[in-house]
Amino acid sequence: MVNATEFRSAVKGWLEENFPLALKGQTAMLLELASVQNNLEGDILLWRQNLAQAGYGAPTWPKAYGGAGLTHPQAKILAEEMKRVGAFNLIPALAGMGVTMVGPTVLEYGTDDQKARHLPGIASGTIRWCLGLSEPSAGSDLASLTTKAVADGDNWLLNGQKTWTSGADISQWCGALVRTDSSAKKRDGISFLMLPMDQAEIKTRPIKLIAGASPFCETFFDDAKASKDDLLGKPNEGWSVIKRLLQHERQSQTSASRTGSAREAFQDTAKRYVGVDAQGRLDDADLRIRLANHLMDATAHSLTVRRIREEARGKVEVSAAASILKNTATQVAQIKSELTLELMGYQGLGWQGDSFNEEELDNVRSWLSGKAMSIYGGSYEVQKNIISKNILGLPENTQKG
Amino acid sequence: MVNATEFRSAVKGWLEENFPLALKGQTAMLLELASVQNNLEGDILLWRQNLAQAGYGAPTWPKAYGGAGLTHPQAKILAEEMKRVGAFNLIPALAGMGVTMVGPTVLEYGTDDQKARHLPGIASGTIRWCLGLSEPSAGSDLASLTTKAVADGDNWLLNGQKTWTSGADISQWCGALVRTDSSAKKRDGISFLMLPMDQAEIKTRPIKLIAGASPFCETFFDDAKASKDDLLGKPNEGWSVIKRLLQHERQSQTSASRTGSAREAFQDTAKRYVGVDAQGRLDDADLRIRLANHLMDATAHSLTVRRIREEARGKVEVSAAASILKNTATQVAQIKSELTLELMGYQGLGWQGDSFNEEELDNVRSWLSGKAMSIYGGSYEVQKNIISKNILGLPENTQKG
Amino acid sequence: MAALTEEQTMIRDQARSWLTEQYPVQKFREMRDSQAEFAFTPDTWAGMAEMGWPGILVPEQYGGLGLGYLTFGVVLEEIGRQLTASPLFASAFVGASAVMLAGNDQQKQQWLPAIADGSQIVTLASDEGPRHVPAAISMQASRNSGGFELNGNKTFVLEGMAASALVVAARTAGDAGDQQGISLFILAADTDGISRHALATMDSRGYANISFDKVSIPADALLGELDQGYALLEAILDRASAGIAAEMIGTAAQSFDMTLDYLKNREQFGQVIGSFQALGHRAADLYTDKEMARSCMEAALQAIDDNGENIAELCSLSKCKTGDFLHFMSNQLIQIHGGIGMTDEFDAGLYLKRARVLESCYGNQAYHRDRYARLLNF
Amino acid sequence: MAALTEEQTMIRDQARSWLTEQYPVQKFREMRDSQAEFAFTPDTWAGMAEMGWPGILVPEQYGGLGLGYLTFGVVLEEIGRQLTASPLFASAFVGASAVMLAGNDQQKQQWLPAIADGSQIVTLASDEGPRHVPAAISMQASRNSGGFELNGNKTFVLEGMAASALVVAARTAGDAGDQQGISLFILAADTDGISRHALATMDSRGYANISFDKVSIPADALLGELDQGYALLEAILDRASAGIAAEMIGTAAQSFDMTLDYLKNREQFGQVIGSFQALGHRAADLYTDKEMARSCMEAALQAIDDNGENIAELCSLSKCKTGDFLHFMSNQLIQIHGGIGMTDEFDAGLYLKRARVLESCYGNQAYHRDRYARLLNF
Repeated sequence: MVNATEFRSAVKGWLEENFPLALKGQTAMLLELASVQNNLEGDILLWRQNLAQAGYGAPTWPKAYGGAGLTHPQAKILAEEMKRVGAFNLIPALAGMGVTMVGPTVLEYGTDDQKARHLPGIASGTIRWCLGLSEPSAGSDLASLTTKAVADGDNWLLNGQKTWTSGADISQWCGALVRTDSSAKKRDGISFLMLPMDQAEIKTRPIKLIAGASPFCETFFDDAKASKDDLLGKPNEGWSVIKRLLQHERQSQTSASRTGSAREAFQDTAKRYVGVDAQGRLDDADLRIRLANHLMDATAHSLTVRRIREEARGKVEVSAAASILKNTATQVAQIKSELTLELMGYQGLGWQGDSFNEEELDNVRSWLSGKAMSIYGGSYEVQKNIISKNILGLPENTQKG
Repeated sequence: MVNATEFRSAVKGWLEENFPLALKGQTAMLLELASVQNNLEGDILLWRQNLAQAGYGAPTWPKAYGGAGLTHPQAKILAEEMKRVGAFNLIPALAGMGVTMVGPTVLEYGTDDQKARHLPGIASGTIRWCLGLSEPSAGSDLASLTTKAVADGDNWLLNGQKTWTSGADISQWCGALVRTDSSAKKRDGISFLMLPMDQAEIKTRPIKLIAGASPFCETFFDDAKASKDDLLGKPNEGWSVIKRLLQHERQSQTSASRTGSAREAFQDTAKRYVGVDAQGRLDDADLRIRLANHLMDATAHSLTVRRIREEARGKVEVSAAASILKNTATQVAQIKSELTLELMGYQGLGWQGDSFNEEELDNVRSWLSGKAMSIYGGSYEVQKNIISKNILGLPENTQKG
Repeated sequence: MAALTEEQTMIRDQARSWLTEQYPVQKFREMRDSQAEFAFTPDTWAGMAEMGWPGILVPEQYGGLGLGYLTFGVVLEEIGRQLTASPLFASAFVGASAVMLAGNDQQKQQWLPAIADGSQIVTLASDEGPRHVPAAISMQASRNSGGFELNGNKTFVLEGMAASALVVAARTAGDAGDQQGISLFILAADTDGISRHALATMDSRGYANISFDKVSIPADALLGELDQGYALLEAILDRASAGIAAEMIGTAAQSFDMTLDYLKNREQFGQVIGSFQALGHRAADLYTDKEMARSCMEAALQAIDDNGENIAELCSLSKCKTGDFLHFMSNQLIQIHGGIGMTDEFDAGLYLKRARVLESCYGNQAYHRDRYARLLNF
Repeated sequence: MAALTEEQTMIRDQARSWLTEQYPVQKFREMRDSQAEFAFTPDTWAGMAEMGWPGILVPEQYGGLGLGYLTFGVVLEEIGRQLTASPLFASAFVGASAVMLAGNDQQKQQWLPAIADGSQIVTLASDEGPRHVPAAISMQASRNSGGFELNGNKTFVLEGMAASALVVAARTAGDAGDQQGISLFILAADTDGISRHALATMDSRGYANISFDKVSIPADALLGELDQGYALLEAILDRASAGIAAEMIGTAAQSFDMTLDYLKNREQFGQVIGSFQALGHRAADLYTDKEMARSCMEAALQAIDDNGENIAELCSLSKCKTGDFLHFMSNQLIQIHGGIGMTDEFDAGLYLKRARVLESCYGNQAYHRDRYARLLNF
């Protein structure tokens, strides 16, 4: 294995050769595009292909499956160097739930055949994945799902409805949690199936949210087919697969910083809108204190992320601390949106039109959509149950899960 | 019935004749004294006797039992006039738990004989009552009590231990909750017995608290006797008696104002300690906001007490709203102590000695003893259970009670 | 609810049944989706006028009912529950208050009957920037031959597009920041030189930014004394705060009811979610805050009716506590409903968006906390 | 806990076992009840000196161990857990920091070895009123023939009675409120004209008010540059804040552990109380705050060791977040324990009383929130 300095220098060289300069600093645009569109063109297509070829779309995955086989410290160097030159790895966004959730779980639970068939498409950003987990009547109580799959020759036949399937309308594959044994107890008898979305037996319907259009869909299975080879893990033991998958989700949500965040320090935005007094203090002493509290909370969260990483001595593993970090990240982000709304005053209350600038309208949307952070991926309350039970060892309370 | 104006004028006349002027404005002293001492002398004794003779110790009780048979509006006028001339009804403090809790419950559940034997002593302030409810291992879970009473001729024989019996060491009578049928379910098989404290079979031991000496005792019953005539309500149905009694307690704790509170407005105390800036604002913008919030909460609480009374159209009855008022009263009082501690700075941290003035040392004691407000009389959490279940009609959760 | 008089109870019941039957929140949604011109439908306003609501404050001698602020609060609360869109509050509450407080008899004769029958929509134009700071008014009202000339801008004027007349606070002396030198004027909204720009706000209510370019108005457009308008403006804003707090209580109470209902009916993990103690306690917190906020709201309106000494204090208290409760409640409305609360087809989002706008109007919680402290002299 | 070095882990383990075995909180209670002269027992201090703790910060060239601030934090945390009474923090952390930051080589030679072996107890005397406002210093240090004459009062001086030497901040120019014109001095605590008055505080720790009446000190008592002491004082106070935060984390963590233990073992209504969701969630909140506060505390100490650029920011962050957590935790310690927590024979009260004093030292949460905002320039 090459040492860090050598590796960094190799990455620099690779970026010089492979990153199209026209994309420099276009992080927000690339993220937006890759999140909603499959067909890329020109420099963006080239950049995806170059990333895929080097295995840098999912750099820590084995080379055999489309990754680059990097260690975590190396992957960190790669990310740092990309950021330094204004580049951005768009493959995770192109792969939907593929890189962050499905891939790591397939790596752990999948057969060699499954790994070979599914991982390269994810790592190259050519196959987008969605996840069919929640159902309309289940919510946080995932285990009460009713979508069924019955064996039918070489296939499973799926029937039922999923909701909150992010990107279902543009995904090529889906990971679905289904009931394969109705006679078993709630958490038994569940399996995790992978199936292609391009079949007439699957219909999707986009969900409009309070913030407007959304990536979410309702997804209907009407004798949809999944190959028997595409059951991940053991039959009827999908619950353990999904628990792991959700841990990966939580892990990916522990960062309070949002991509595309303003370069301006938050307190400077506040000063711009609110003004300052003769001593240079924000001209709203009440808001100033809450802003200070918020900035302290944000720093405390970041320091805790760093500390927990250091304590794990580089082992980036799915840790029990993810639940506290998910909740603090959520609070920090939600309060930031609320404070932004407040400091903008009437300008923060717009929906559309040229009386409000982009920053103002964006904040309204992200304030609203950010309310989901404490609901999805294990609600705020569910995380507290996990902390209380799994970290603190308090006895099971009435709210199971 | 006389009209309000006539009644007010009669009260004025009575006070002129019966209230010893030497006691004028001595509310705090009288309260302190009456709470800890049974043998009164001089003007204080005279004042107690005059109150008792007029039935003004427990003015709304029937005349036959030592009260004055006043309506609640009349009782309010009496209180107002007393306050106006700097007088203070010390009988409730002399009677311990008698006027506020035992008396109203005896009036409701007692036999004529029990009323005749017990109420006059309470109403005249000559018999102090304590309550033996909590037990060391029970806490908020009152129903798990283990103190037993078994029938023995004309008596019940009590054995067991009570704790938090306020004033047990100076009381003449005790109302005790005891198990009279061990085979019944937890809340069945409990009875409420009244018994004299002056018997060798009862021992008391004072409890020292974090704020120092306290009125509380541990109380030990070792074949203590209660007359069979002194079982209040029905045998084995003491749970309904105690529920009512605790409602009376809650009711008596819904007022946020504390006796003997400073005449100075709280914000003036703050200004005196902290100072003000050029605009006259408190010289600690952070504390100023929290002080404003506190004063608003205190006002909101008072307005709510008033509104709920008005909605009840004068019927001062034990209402379900008592639980919310108990909790808001507690919060207001506890936060006031915390803010006082904070605004006093280092001067607020004293325990004794002449480096700290009386106001400062008093605040430390009341800050500490005030922590009990959210524990006793149904804890903060228990009140929330009651609100959620009894007021909002949410289903029983795991925490029964 | 306060111990209402028989009349108030009747008005409340009538308002509740009319609004829930004729103008439930679904109608507000339809209005939003149809993008109605003035952000309300004419029939709603006509129906309210028919019931006499625009005249609730206006004294009988000026063609109104003279029923007072607390009674109007009862109606506003029911409106807040259904988010019913109309210019009622802007004109018949705020506009009427302005004329009643500041107008001379001739002005009252001119405006109050027209407010009371709904034929005029009079709204207040006070703030000039993104935040509520009454003393910061810098709009100029300079003397000219016939009276005054107005130049400047007003922001976030409630029902600014629908208004037929404006009560404008402008500077006749002094500088921005001075309390002295502010005067009030009342003028037709279509006076030459006024241009209005509709705002598409997240709560789909009617607001406008309004600019004044050499707007000539006669001398008798002056409302109250010259240069002495600040105290009047504060008094008008006190009433506006107290009134909008009543609407806020309605919006929050409806959110509470929806949430409580959901807690009682939604099942997860095999039991209704209201049986989870953490949610039961949160509901208890919400209920407690609701009762506290209601007491403040009613006390402020009552104090105005009684012409009490501490109106300003109670109005700031009311706006602040109601705002705090609505903020907490609207967030919990979404949180407790979970995923369904995030969807546009469910109503929670409508209430959440309205909540933040209501919090901002006439001074947010921070503004009123500070003002409360100033009023209490610390 | 941060990723400790092997040495730090060893020191922590040693501290923990020595303190829990030799000086558990029960010893603090005995000290309190016996009203020990200096609010600590000499054997505790002797034992600490034997282990070298007073020399943890002091560089090896001055007879210390030179192990740095984070390492000292590890020890302070264990001390905070048991409330162990000693002058260690006042002298070997704050006093040593003052001499290390401000002293010339001769002063370091004179004081550091004596601090490191425990023979001198050097404490900081800065505040002059009931609140922590460093710039408000008004104590006069006027020039006289031999050096300076000190006149004025210092309040709430930690270990002020036990101290053998004082680091005093006094004014050599300017007026109270000015940052310019403050100078630092170091002098023997028994210098003529000094009178000390012990304070009986609720946390039973040793504090004193000290008055200076024509106290003559030589010119070489000046620590650092004349009139330029404010920046030094702030740097010393930053370190004091960071250090006391470590002690606070210990006090709060012990409170947390006691509470968690109680939640797991105390039964009510037929089940352990920790199974009630409301309490389980509260424990989760406390745990979360604990982890956040710990991260801030360690980052501040680490930044001092690294001589980082944002020491002041991190020290204010640390003191504030640790203070907030300790406040919440100490109240919940009592609340969750219920009646037993109210009794003096249980330890909760000792932790609660200590908590409020620690919150007040070197600036409370409000002070550091304001300072944090100032440092971030808003």
